[in-house]
Amino acid sequence: MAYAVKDYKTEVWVDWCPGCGDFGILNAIHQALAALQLPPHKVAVFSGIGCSGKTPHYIGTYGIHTLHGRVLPVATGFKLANPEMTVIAVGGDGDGYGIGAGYFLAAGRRNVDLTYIVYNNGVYGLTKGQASPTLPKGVQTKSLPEPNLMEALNPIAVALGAGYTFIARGYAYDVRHLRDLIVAAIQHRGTALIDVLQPCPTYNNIYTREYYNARVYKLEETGYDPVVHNPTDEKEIVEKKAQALLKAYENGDRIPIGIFYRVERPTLEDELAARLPHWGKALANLEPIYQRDLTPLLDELR
Amino acid sequence: MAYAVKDYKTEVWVDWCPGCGDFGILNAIHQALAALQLPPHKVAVFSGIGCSGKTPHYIGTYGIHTLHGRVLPVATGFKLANPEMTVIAVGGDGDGYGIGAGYFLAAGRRNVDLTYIVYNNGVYGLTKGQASPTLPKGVQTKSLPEPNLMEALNPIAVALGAGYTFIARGYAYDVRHLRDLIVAAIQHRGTALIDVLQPCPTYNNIYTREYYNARVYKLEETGYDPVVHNPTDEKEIVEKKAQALLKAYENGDRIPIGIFYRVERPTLEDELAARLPHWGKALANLEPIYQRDLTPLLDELR
Amino acid sequence: MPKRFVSWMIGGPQGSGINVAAETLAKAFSRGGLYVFANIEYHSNIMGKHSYYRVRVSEDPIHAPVEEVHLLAALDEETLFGDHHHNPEFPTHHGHVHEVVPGGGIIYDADLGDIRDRLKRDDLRLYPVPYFEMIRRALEPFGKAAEYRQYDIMRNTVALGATLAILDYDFDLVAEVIREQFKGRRARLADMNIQALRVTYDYVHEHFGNDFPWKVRRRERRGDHILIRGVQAVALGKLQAGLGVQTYYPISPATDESTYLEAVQSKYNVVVIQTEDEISAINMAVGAAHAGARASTSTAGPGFALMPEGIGFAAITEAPGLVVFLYQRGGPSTGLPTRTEQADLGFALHPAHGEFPHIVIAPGDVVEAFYDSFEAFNWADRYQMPVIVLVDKYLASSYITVPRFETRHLVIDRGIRYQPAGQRDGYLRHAVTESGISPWVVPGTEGVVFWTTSDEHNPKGHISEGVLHRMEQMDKRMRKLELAAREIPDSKKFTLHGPADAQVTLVGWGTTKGAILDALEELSALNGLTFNFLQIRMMRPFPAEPVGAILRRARRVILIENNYSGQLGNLIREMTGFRIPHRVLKYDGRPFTVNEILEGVRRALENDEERIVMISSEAREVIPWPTR
Amino acid sequence: MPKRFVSWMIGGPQGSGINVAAETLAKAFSRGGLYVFANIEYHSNIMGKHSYYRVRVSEDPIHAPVEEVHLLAALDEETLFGDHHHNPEFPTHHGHVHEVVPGGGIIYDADLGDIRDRLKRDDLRLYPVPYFEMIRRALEPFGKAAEYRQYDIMRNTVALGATLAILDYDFDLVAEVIREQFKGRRARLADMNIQALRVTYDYVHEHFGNDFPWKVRRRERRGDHILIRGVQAVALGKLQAGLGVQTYYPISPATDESTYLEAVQSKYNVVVIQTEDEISAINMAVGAAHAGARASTSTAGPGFALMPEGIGFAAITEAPGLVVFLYQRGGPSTGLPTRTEQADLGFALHPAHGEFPHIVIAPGDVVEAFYDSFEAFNWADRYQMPVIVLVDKYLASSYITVPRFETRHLVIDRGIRYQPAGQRDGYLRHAVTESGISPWVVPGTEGVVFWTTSDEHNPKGHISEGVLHRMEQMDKRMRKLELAAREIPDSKKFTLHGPADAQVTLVGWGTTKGAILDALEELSALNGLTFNFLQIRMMRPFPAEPVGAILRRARRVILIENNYSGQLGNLIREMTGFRIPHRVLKYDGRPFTVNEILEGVRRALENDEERIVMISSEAREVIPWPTR
Ligand SMILES: Cc1ncc(C[n+]2csc(CCOP(=O)(O)OP(=O)(O)O)c2C)c(N)n1
Ligand SMILES: Cc1ncc(C[n+]2csc(CCOP(=O)(O)OP(=O)(O)O)c2C)c(N)n1
Ligand code: SF4
Ligand code: SF4
Ligand SMILES: [Mg+2]
Ligand SMILES: [Mg+2]
Repeated sequence: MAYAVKDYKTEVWVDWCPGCGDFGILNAIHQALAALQLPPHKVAVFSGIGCSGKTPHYIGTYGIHTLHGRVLPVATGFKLANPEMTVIAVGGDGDGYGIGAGYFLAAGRRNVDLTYIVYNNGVYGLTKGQASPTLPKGVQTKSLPEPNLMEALNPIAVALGAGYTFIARGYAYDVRHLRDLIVAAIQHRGTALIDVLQPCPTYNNIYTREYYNARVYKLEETGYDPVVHNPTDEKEIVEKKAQALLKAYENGDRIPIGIFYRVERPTLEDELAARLPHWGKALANLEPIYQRDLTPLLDELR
Repeated sequence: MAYAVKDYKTEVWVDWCPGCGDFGILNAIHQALAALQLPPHKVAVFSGIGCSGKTPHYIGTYGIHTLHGRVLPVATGFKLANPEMTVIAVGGDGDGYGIGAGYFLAAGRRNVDLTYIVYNNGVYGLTKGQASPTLPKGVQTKSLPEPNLMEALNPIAVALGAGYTFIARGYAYDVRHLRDLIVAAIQHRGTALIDVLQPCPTYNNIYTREYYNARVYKLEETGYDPVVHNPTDEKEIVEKKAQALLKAYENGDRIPIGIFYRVERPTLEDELAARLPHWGKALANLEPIYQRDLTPLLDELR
Repeated sequence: MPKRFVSWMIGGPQGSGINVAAETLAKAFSRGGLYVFANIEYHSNIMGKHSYYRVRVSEDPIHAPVEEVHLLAALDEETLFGDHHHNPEFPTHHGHVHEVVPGGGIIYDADLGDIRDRLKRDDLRLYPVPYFEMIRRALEPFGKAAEYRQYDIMRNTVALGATLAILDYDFDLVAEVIREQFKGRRARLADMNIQALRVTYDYVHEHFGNDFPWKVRRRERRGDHILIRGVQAVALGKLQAGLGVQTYYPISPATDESTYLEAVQSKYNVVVIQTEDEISAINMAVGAAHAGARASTSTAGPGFALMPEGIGFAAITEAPGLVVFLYQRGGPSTGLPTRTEQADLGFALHPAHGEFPHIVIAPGDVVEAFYDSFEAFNWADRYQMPVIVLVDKYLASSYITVPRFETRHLVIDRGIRYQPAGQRDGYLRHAVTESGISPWVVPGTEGVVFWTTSDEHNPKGHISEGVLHRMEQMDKRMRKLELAAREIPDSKKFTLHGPADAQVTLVGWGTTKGAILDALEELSALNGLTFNFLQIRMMRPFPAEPVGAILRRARRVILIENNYSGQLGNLIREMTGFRIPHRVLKYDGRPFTVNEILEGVRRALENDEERIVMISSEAREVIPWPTR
Repeated sequence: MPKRFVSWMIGGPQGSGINVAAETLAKAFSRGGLYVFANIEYHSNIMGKHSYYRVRVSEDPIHAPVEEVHLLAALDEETLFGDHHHNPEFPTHHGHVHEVVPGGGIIYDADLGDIRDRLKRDDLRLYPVPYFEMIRRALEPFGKAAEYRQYDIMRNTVALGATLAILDYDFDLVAEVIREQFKGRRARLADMNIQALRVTYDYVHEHFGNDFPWKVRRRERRGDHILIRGVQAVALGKLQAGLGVQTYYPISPATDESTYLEAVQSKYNVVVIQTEDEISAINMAVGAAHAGARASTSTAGPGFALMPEGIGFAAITEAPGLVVFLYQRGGPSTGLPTRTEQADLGFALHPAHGEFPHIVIAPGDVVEAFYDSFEAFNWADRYQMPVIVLVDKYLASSYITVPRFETRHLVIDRGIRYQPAGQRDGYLRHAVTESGISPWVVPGTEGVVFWTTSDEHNPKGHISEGVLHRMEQMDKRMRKLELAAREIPDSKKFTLHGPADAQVTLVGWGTTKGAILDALEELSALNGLTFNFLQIRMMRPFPAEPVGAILRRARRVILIENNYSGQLGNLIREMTGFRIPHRVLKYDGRPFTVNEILEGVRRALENDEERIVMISSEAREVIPWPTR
């Protein structure tokens, strides 16, 4: 193996709270990159703002720590300009499903080849524990002065409506399982969403490690088949979506993790490649742009 | 009847193109207001920016024509401050599902008592026919230089994931049916979404009046039951959502209209009323705010 | 000697094809060896509301509209008499008849009947043309005469045919332009339209003779010329600069630029992406810039209002190669979406919270728009800071005849790039250097990785709140602005048009340039004084020293701006302490005409007025073009 | 005579409870009849990164921090020696030992062993305290001694106990404050903490005697006082003003204000809503304002960067009663989220595209924050324009002892309201009036409806692009700003502190006020000159005439700002033409200390430096407090 897990680490001190689920996610990313043997200079990790947002600093690839809620647009622009890079976007649930919800939806529609990992802890960690969009109504974590006023959004269900082609849920403390999900997501051609159940011991005393440990089970172990086998069959697509929806709302005593839905559809890159013969290398590969000849366009203006 | 349909009209010249589906929606709103006999000064109509955005100027109630994509926040703030008003928000599909997608999701989570009508024409009308988020991939309307690059978002499916408590689809040229949907939506306690299939003869030559006329059918005529009868039964909720999802993706030769899903859940106003004993009249009813006594708070700072 | 010109206007409801008619005519004039300036006023509406298009044509170069109309072509009644029947309570205008010069002509639909009484003036030549009858006749050869009512859109061609006859212009040139518009399967439409043109041309000749005092004749002109509008000039500049990714969210008046790029993207290998909103547009562009592409987004005020965060992000992460184009339109808020204004300068100068370097440049015409758009990307790469190019609706959509752009001397400079030393060689993305510039690298480069963040950071790009890292990075970023100030030549920053020692100095920026230039010559003749024009082009870094020096040396100074408060005047005072005593302002959403420049300057000089506000001729008497 | 004071600092990792310790001490001091100023520096991090808190206490009113530390309480090694082990490549600081005055003391964990060598100075009194042993002893009476390691959070109380012993302050007062913090079911925690306080207090007395030269003693003070920080002062001002709806999206340092309001919302009947982002927050507030409520949103730079569109919307639709609070923090972009800066003034003055009226005010301390927050809503109603209140992180989170706020004289003015004449009486929401004010109405009022839009409109609120409607509305809106300029008294706009004819005039705004005021007296004594301080509070409408007059009259003028470029200085030049020759600036994310004001002014006067940049004492030698 050319690259070991440590090659994907950095010397930066990790500033998460002890016991934070983010550690598990970080480990899973490190391991997934090693499993795939991706050269560090061919990977770029993007993040939003939040505790989760610090992730790129702890990964030894290109790391771009963007703005709160805007990680998907930035990562998308990067990928479209430099499509040979493997692009991973990460962020919090507030970042992705709250302030970034519009981009979360639009990314599903575009199906650019990138992996999006959401650290779903039910709270706004870095701003001290306000309710995030995934915290159910009526729940009062220790950081809330009053029970939460709003209904939770169901990320899996929304992703189905938005057109995501790979939709999964991981658990921060099943690192091996999460690693495998990340590997599958990176290998998937198209936008892959992994919503990760992430305990925040500091602010969320309801959805804890103990809570999840007692409930989480793996979809793949139940014979659940998330894959649309004939991607042009609209009927199969809809059936698989309905099946995934039912699973998405299973959140009582048993909580499924694993891949909920998966389909192969042309990516935005496929479409662009069909339109732009030299797209791909050319944009960031600075030289060809020196040779543009405007003559035909100027001629039209005569 | 105290109020006739004409009492809900204005003298402003309607500047939509001949044959535009917006006329049908406008008529349906006029008729619904008359059917409900709502005093004009007790109703406020909000809109985003777009052809659709001009609606409030043609309705004889309070009319607030806001910003592109922001109609739901503005309407929500208004309703929370002045809850005795009946609030209707309208806007385009670009407005609501594109730039406003984040607010579309969040409104589902809040469940404030208002009605949201989306004029779904598959294009950005006012800016000359670019693809909207509901235009399917590969489709090329006459205003597009190339086929559409992105997948369509399914508003009904997304609304299900976001937690909307009333989800319906109307058709601009079945005015009577649409009127009834609007009446039901206004009567519903909570946020009601009506996605309206709206032909744009100027830019969208694919999803035309003829197209819809040949395909549209009414859910209620097929014995479909959208209602969650026991709103505390999570299982029934999920089943009704899955059923609605299947219908939402039915968009080939037959396209359903009507109510897809409906459940009674406490509104945000209910929660606020429980917390704030004098909420309701007090906020906009200027006088009580003169009497606040800060003594106890200042005492705490000693 | 005042320039000779003919000014034509066509008016009609939106969707009635006045654009096509006007642009066809403009193109035919321009190809005929003449100079054209053509600009449109229209509503934020798809169909029905009143719009009008002016085409000014001359044998000499011209750069702006004038108020007088020699020949008015009305497609509807509203063009003549206003919108009282639409808007009885709050009418918005009274038509354009008053703008027609004495002895001028009006082409209108004979079906309107006798309009003489309603005109309230009897010095005009009237050309009633039975529009539908013309269409019916034109359709005869195609066997469509019975359906002539369905071809009401061809009324614009009828008006054009009448125009040609009255102005006595070259019929074949116009027919050629029409033929180019309808190609392939639509060629039959060309034939129909040319037939309508012909029928009307003949009808007008037959019924009204050939006595119109203003004629337009084709002629020979030296050198290659093009007829171009701002969105095209910007798009061409971007293409020449090597634009890799263009993101946009539709908005008037910026969309047309992206649409143009979209149409040629396959040929020029540019990714053009319609995003979900402007926040996405700016951030996607920043992402593309970090990836190594030259990236850009074009928008108008409401879209720019969503970009502050992204601009600050680009600045602190030192994204190379990001240029934002702001097409100003009538504000505030949604405001006047399809009208022009120069009211976003203050915002563009303070486009986000905190302090960071960025460049703001405002080209004054299509030529500068082309070259500045090109150069902006060089600056964005070299200084790794966002560049904002301020244009406006008026520039975006006005057509003008200019010499064909020279491109051979244009050099792409991608700035200082890092040469990797070896495997994971400890590259510092935000290395602290004397110039402030940290060499950049294209991601994917073997052996290199980097980090960057919107948080304050250390040279490696990792978050740091340490006092010294903060100071280092802040100072380093701001040093780049000083560097840019030193390196960018004055010629890009301002131009003093006219004699250096003139008695009166006009000061302006952006697209008032055309009207001011067209007025300059007249002004001297009329006022018996010498005039020059100080055009400020770069607002940040601002050329405070030379501009201050010019102004302090100047004898009388008059500011001209297409906004309410004189934003450039404020900036000049902030930067130089110099207070310009006269401000000629206009903020009704329409551009300055040459007449208004003449009048505003006159009032400043003769009446010593401080604040002179112009209101468009569509709402007042025409300021007569001066005769000497 | 220089003020006597004692300065204490506690440092430790985030999450270690330095806040509680410092605020407990501050409260106990303040209740003990003393004046307190206490401010914190912390990272954008939840646990682990270094933070420190200064508490300055005096018998005289004080308003800012000083650099000298008399007694340093270190909860960890990093507080003493910096973060080299965390950040070997790019360390951010070297600890706080150098800030301790000669003869000062250091409280630290005896478990660190002998630190004498590492201190590199031998003029300090060392107080090694075995932190965990203290905790263990404290837990004994509760039968928890064995689990003492789990109670590591109580180290802060240990440090506090040692502090009390060394400074010889009133034990019972502190115990009382602790007891108030843990009420009801948590009362047992109070007992444990008080026990830890006691054990350490006794331990220190026993081991180190009572020879510390700086002591703090309670005393009697006249009048009611409170210990308050900015977020509370703002929240109280809003409540008193009748705030109806507060929207917010969490962001440092603004969140605490909303959290405070949330906690009291039931009692005071305020709707506090956490929104999905700041775009929603501003627009919801605009909606609430149009509905008739007083509405507000509070945010910081990155959130404000999302609000331009909403602000322009409020302005063009003339929403009554909307006030936006901008808590400035270190920029640009995400920047330094938990640090302070005054760098958003330029943005707040040009907060969106186009031109529209708005008010910008920047209170200088908690007292002004309270009254300005109150008054802001009166202006927002009266002039129906957005009001922006500029505060900052430093004001937000610093505690200060001030006289209890007087509220009896505060009068709510909701502006000019419309009296409906009858059923659908043709109310014009945007009626054109001489003052510019169109009377407003609460929706729901019988017989009235209105329209309004972000597009330009006619008086009825329907879209109009007509030239005359545009001019009417634009002029009308801008007239309101002139009205506000006339009606708002100068006393709200600026204050000249000190003698009018002083030899040196310091100019500043916002929260530099405290440090400048504390410095004023010293300055005169040190420099042998008379000083005054021109505090600008209202930036729009700007009091150009009186400010210009004061400055032109002044003999030497020095600008002091907590930013890179001297934004107020730029504004003053734009508005008055006056260029302030010296700028004392600081932009490392930390507030000015009194020492820095003294030093900056000295350098301006003695060395005639133009640009004087201060860097916090945590990264350099301490500027010694002057002795005379
Ligand atoms: C525009 C903007 N608004 C607000 C903030 C403040 N902020 C920083 S992190 C954060 C929320 C973090 O929550 P989440 O995304 O769930 O991430 P977590 O910390 O839980 O990992 C917020 C609101 C910001 N940085 N930018
Ligand atoms: C922030 C912002 N961006 C862009 C625009 C320009 N704009 C006006 S209407 C519109 C789209 C309208 O499409 P849709 O919402 O579908 O409404 P329709 O016209 O189809 O009814 C756009 C992009 C704007 N007004 N504001
Ligand atoms: S606050 Fe929560 S999410 Fe953030 S680092 Fe701590 S435990 Fe993790
Ligand atoms: S463009 Fe389309 S949506 Fe807009 S008014 Fe015309 S037909 Fe209707
Ligand atoms: Mg979170
Ligand atoms: Mg639409």
